[in-house]
Amino acid sequence: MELYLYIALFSPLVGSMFAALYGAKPRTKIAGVVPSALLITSLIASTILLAHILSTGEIVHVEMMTWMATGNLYIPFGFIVDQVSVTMMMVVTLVSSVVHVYAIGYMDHDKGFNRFFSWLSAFVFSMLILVMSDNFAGLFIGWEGVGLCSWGLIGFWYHKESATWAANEAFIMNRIADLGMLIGIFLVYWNTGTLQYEGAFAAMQNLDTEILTWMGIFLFIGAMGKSAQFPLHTWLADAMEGPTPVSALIHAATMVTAGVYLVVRSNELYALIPDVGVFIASLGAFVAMFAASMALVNRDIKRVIAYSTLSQLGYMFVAAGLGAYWVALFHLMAHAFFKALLFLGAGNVMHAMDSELDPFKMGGLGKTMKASMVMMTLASVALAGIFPLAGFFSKDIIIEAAFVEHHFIIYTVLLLTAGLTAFYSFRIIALIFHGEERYKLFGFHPHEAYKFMLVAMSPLLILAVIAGSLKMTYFEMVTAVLPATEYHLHSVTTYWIMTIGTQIFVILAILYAYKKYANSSIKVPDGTSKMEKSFVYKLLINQYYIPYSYEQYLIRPYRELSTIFWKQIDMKIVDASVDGIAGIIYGTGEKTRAMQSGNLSTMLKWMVLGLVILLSLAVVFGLAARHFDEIKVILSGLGV
Amino acid sequence: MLDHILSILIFFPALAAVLGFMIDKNSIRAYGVSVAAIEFVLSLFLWFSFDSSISGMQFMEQIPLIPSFGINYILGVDGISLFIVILAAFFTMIGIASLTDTKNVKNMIITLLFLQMTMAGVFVALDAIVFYIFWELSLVPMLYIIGAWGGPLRIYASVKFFLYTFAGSLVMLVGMLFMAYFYYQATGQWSFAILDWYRLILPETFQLWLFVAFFIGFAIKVPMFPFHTWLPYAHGQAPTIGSVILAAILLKMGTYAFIRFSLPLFPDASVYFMFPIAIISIIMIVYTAMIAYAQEDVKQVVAYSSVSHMGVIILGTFALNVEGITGSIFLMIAHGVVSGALFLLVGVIYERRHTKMMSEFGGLAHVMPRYATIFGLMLMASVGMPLTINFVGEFLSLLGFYQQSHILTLLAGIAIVVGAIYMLAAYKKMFFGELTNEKNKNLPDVSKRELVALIPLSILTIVLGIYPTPILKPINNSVESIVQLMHDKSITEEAKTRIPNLAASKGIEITRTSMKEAH
Amino acid sequence: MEIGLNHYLVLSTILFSIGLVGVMRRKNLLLLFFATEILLNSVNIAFAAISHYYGDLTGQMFAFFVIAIAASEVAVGLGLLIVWHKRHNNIDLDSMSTMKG
Amino acid sequence: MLEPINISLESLNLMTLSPMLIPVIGALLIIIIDIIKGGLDKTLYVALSLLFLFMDFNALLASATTFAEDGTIMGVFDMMLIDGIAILGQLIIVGASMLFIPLALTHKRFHEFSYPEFFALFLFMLAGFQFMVATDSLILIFVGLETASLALYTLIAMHNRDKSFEAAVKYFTMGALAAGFYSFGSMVFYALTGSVEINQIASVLAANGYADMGYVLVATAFMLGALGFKVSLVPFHTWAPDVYEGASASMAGFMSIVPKIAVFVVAMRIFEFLIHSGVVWLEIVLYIVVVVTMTMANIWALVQTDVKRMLAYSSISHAGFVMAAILIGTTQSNSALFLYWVLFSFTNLGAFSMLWISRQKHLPDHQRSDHSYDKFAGMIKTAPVGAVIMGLFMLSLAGLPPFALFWGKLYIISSAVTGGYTILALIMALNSAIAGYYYFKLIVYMFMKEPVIGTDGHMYVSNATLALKSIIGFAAVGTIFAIIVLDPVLEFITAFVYNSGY
Repeated sequence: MELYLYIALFSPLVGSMFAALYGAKPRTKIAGVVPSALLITSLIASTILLAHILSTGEIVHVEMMTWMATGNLYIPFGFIVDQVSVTMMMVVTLVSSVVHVYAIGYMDHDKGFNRFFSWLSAFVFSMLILVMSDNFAGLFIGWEGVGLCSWGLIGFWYHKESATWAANEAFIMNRIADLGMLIGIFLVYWNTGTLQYEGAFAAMQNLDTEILTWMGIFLFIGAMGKSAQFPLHTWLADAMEGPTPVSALIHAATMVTAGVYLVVRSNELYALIPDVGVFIASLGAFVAMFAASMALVNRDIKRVIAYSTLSQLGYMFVAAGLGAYWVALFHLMAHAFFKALLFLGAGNVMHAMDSELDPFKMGGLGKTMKASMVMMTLASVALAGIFPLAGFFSKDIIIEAAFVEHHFIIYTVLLLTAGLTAFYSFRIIALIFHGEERYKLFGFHPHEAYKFMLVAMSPLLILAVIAGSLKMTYFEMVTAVLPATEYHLHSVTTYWIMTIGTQIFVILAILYAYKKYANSSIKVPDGTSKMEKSFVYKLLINQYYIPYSYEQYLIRPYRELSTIFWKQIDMKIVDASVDGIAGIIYGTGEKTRAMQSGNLSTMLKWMVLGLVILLSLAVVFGLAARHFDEIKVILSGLGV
Repeated sequence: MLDHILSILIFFPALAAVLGFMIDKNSIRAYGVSVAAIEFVLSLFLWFSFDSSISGMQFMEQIPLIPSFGINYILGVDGISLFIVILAAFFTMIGIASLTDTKNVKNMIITLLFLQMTMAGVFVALDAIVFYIFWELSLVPMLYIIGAWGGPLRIYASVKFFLYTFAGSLVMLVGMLFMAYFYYQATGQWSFAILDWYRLILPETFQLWLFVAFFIGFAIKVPMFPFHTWLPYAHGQAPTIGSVILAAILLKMGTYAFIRFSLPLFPDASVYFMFPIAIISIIMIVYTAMIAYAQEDVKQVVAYSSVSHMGVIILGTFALNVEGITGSIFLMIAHGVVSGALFLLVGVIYERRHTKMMSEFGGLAHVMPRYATIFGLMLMASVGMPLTINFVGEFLSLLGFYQQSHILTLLAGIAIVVGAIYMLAAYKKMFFGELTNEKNKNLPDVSKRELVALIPLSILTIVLGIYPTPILKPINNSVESIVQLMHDKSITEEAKTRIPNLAASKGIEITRTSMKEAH
Repeated sequence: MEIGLNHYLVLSTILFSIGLVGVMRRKNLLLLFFATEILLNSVNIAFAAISHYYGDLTGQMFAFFVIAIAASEVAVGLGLLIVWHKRHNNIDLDSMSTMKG
Repeated sequence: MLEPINISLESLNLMTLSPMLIPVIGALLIIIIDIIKGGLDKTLYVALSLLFLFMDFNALLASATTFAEDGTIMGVFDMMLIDGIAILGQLIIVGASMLFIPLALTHKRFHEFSYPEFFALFLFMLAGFQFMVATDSLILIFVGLETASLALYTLIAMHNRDKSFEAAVKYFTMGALAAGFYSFGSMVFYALTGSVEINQIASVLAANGYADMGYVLVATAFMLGALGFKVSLVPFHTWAPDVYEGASASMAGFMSIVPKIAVFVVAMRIFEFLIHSGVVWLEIVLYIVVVVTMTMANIWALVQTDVKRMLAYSSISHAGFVMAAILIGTTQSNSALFLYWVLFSFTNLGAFSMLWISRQKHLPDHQRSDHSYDKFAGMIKTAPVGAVIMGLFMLSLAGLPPFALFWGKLYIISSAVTGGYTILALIMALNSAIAGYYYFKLIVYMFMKEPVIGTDGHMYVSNATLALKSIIGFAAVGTIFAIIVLDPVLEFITAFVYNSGY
């Protein structure tokens, strides 16, 4: 099995390097095909591993080589494939294979084609490191690696100011979180003496709660960064500057879920500190609502989907926080499928509309792009959590879980959010595919994407539809390592009432969305309508003024302070004082050199003066010596 | 051969430099490269014949200079110094190899060879006075390099660099004389041999004073805030090769000296001053990083960034535990490689455009993709991306200091954020965006000669980031012995608790090589 | 009244001080040399007196040597003075201040 | 009826005179030769003087061996005192002179060397200095001092330029004043103790327990004034820069070494016993004087525009540096003094000789003074070897290891540390840092500036001959490789200083 593990892990790396060879050369198909092929190999290998685990249930654990070893610290490159990581591997390899193939078509005309695939495969490799590593340090490698790749991919079109800005923003915000994570790792090391998961978690069992709490908090700060939880969420929406496949792979399916994975992975830690868990859950619930609200009004397809991702991550954190780790992981998986699908669909649309993102300028695309419409609609249905698609099984359990755990506020929030989700997803569906064909006004000539792109998307489609049915098998498998918490309501009736209630609520939301946006009266908003003037709309469209305030109250002061430090303090105080000392010495020379007037009698006067000084000193001292006793008396009188 | 390999390492370049005077101007470059290459091979040979299981000094040599005054020519190398020596040889080699057409290149190469001698000498000297000799001598070639090949402000910069360091080290000299005097009082005979001094246990008050005296000398060299202002001038004015050597090796003399002198000689004082120094290094890290962010000249960005990294090194050193010190030593090497490479890269663009102003650039990634890639790699290394050489050092340094203070480490950890900020900003200004400036429209990408220097550095950056063990292991052994020595020597309670006792925990017996065993 | 040692010493001190003042005040090289002569001779008086007081000859010996040296000084000094006068037609101290700083 | 005085010739121990007599004989011989046949070439006289100096040196070595065997020798009615420091002093004096004399063999013709009197006077001067150090009788010190000084004034004047006359007059006049100080000082000592022999003065004062301290201090003050003038301590230093500038470079180099060591020996004799018998005043005053001398001289040297004048101030500061050794007054410090001076003589003589060989008869108009800094601009391009050697001397003067003077500084500062003068040690160290600036100023000019238009390398060696070059080479080698011979020298010096009780 080790062999398959290595194949799964390293074939993306090989692919990335292969594409890198063509980095500076004009684009060639091969630079895209080979990495995709290698990724599919990796997918197959992962599948074999999955099968192995499903059948035997035994964990594959290898230690490749030592990385760092000094003092008591020992960090190997160790990889573990257990029920949790294999799930992630499946998700990652599957989605990224799809995205790779898709991207061959999508990036067809981009001159950075080769570079793109190099980065993309590199990302997959880092992501696999992240999920497969058997210690926190290895996790951190992947953690930073995916950050790096996302930097490279968000800023892929580096000639665009907005893209590079978004890339740096994403990187730096993640860095802030990573600091927290680093501290968490230090805490783990100095308290448990190791960074290996097994050893560390074993040792945690008998540590006192305060330390554990700190560990939990700091590690979670790291998770907040990657999973773009409030207040570190702004980068995710801006990250949509990257090519759409990137958004699909990194900013929907895989990287952003790393935070959830971290919490799930360290469930044994969080199990010991339920208070932190509750905090995580509440934050998750808040983000779910918060993000959904911003998605309601946004006029950029990708941003809307991004916000929905954000809110779904909120759901996952709720689950993880409440200790329903397997649920969180399950939703992570399901979400990966339908959200990636959604993004790729959006990609098709953009392709068709020459990268136009405003749904109000589209409409009625359903006629020309049937396949895309079907896919996106199904994905949205899944996202909305309608029976029997994936979302229903993964999302509704979370809501139930909140109910069962008696966190009713969270429950309510999640319920409302489910409604909002349904609304905004179908808002864009309606705006894009139904109603008047507004794009004609703007002279677009939409066309369906290449066949093979659609084919490539199909696995996701299938999974988005059927993933729910895998729930029980999945439960069986994953609870081997995760706490098996069943969420069954006490009475069957309440269960049915709740479920059906939720369904109806959601469906109503969908219908409302259609009624509002699918009709022919929709115009391209010009800022005149009453709604757009309303405070709430302004608040939402400006994302609660959070990016603005960051710019205003963090970035600008930092820039100004730096300049002050340089121009004022470093130059005018620190350096000036050094030169000042030198200046004083030199100046003394300039002033006193006049003493050497060159006039003989002055010189003689100096000599005599010197003698006189010496003599007077002598006299004073002589007298002092002679009248030593009297002086002592006087001094003592003076109290010296 | 092996008995005198260190002397050969020191004096071979000097001899070669003297002979260099009679080499013809056109063939001097080949001469310089071959000499440096031989030197590098020698240093590698040193590494291969180095027994990394021994924690003490190896290849020791001793020749009496002024026995009546306890000054002897004692050399030796251990895990701590070994790799810096190799690094010095390496950088001299690629420095000369990548030397672009400078005016009277002959003097330059001869100067560089002399510099190589002093650098080798500083790191293998085991007698305080011999150490001091090379320490001071190293200033002269650098003074000449900056002053003769530098920019418009070169004379101001070079003299400032020289006098500042010179003044500092004179204070250090007084400290050394005191140390020798105390040794004389204790044993009745003069000795400047560091290994003898190691055996000397001083009362705390003496330690404090001497620590300060040494500190002034080292801190100016490092340079530590607020003694750092000579560095931007020196880097700003120096020619590329000067900056490379200065950043890669000369700055390391200070940090190395901290580990060689301050810690083992004054364990209690080190503990006493741990927190003040930690705070200074945090100021270095954050404050200079912010200054770097404000710069308009890319070379200044790199210059200030190395002050910032030096902060991390100092922090790791004063973690006073194996993890931290090992990390800081590794970071010395890492920072040597990375900052050296960055200065080379800045030199590349300066060669083409004769300006270092970032406002002049922008969108360079369009015309110079290879250059952009290598620069990006080094940038990521410099911000401490895992699997690059820098990360190992920074991680271990911070990890080490975390044992001493949580909150200070948290503050110091800001390094990874602010570092990313200025580096990415600089990279964005230089390489991203549309290609606006006409002058940049058809810049040639990196040439063969430049790649000769850059490729090995890039490989080093990655390989040592993935597999640092061959370097970490020898360092670790020597550091363990030093830490144990500090623990045994320390007299105050706090020091005993702060400095881990390895003998208890891991049963490490320190093997202290003494003069006698040397022959 | 009886003239004692102290009177001589006081006299010599006074003369010495006069000499010092002369050295400082004189602008004419020749007179300056006179002042230095006064200095030396004031010391001679003291030496003679003291050696009489102690009744040993060392002091007088010293005095003789001082006289001899004073003489040779005058020789050298006047030599220099003459050369200077030949070149500049003056023996004014203020004229000789080309070197300064 | 007078008693016939009978004194056995052995008791006079006339051999003690031999080192001083040799140069006197030499001088007389030179004069006689000139009387017999005038207008002979200077080379003859140079050779002759060198010959006599060699003999002198051998005689010194002989007396050194005798001292090493059976300690201090008194002679000639106990006037002469041949002890360790006397021998060391003379060795330095004669050795330095041997390096100095060949500097007369210049390429250009100079006025002074055409007179045989020059060499005669030179030898007389040496004899004077030797007498000065080889006695502890205030009288003989006075005689020796004045003999030497008068000769020196004349030698300076013989350079025969306006500036040199001015220098001579200034030096002479102030010298006369100093002589006055000296005689008055010794008069007071005589009045206090009835003796003019230093060791007797010491014992008498010790016997009555420094009853009237006031007068001792007065005497000491005068002595300090007189000797301070000779070794140019602030504020008695004012002659030094002008005289150095006025005199020929070679003479300046000579003056910066020989007269000072002679006076240092005397100062050691007079002040050590005072300090050790607890005259705190002297300690304080010396401390102040030393610090002021070091620091102020350095500061003034910073602002000089002429290299020679800068070197003048720098040697003032060096003198202050060495005076500190007398203040500290341990065996280590006293031997450090001699060690320092040996190394200093090499370096400084070399530096001045470099100026000497670059001496032009007529100044080009862009050049303000004989040896202004800008004269040396870009020397590395026009005369690389010269530049390197000059730079070498500057490094050594700045106290950069491993060049000669570093070891001197090291040992003196170490003695300060050992003697418990911590602050003094620090001040000395920092002063070396300040001094670094002006030495490196010259290096900056030589190595980093562009040469002035129309200057070619020849200017820097216009005055050079083989002799001068070899002297400089000798100095350079001595400066670089001092470390090799350091250990025996140090042991030799320490032994001699220790055995003569300092």
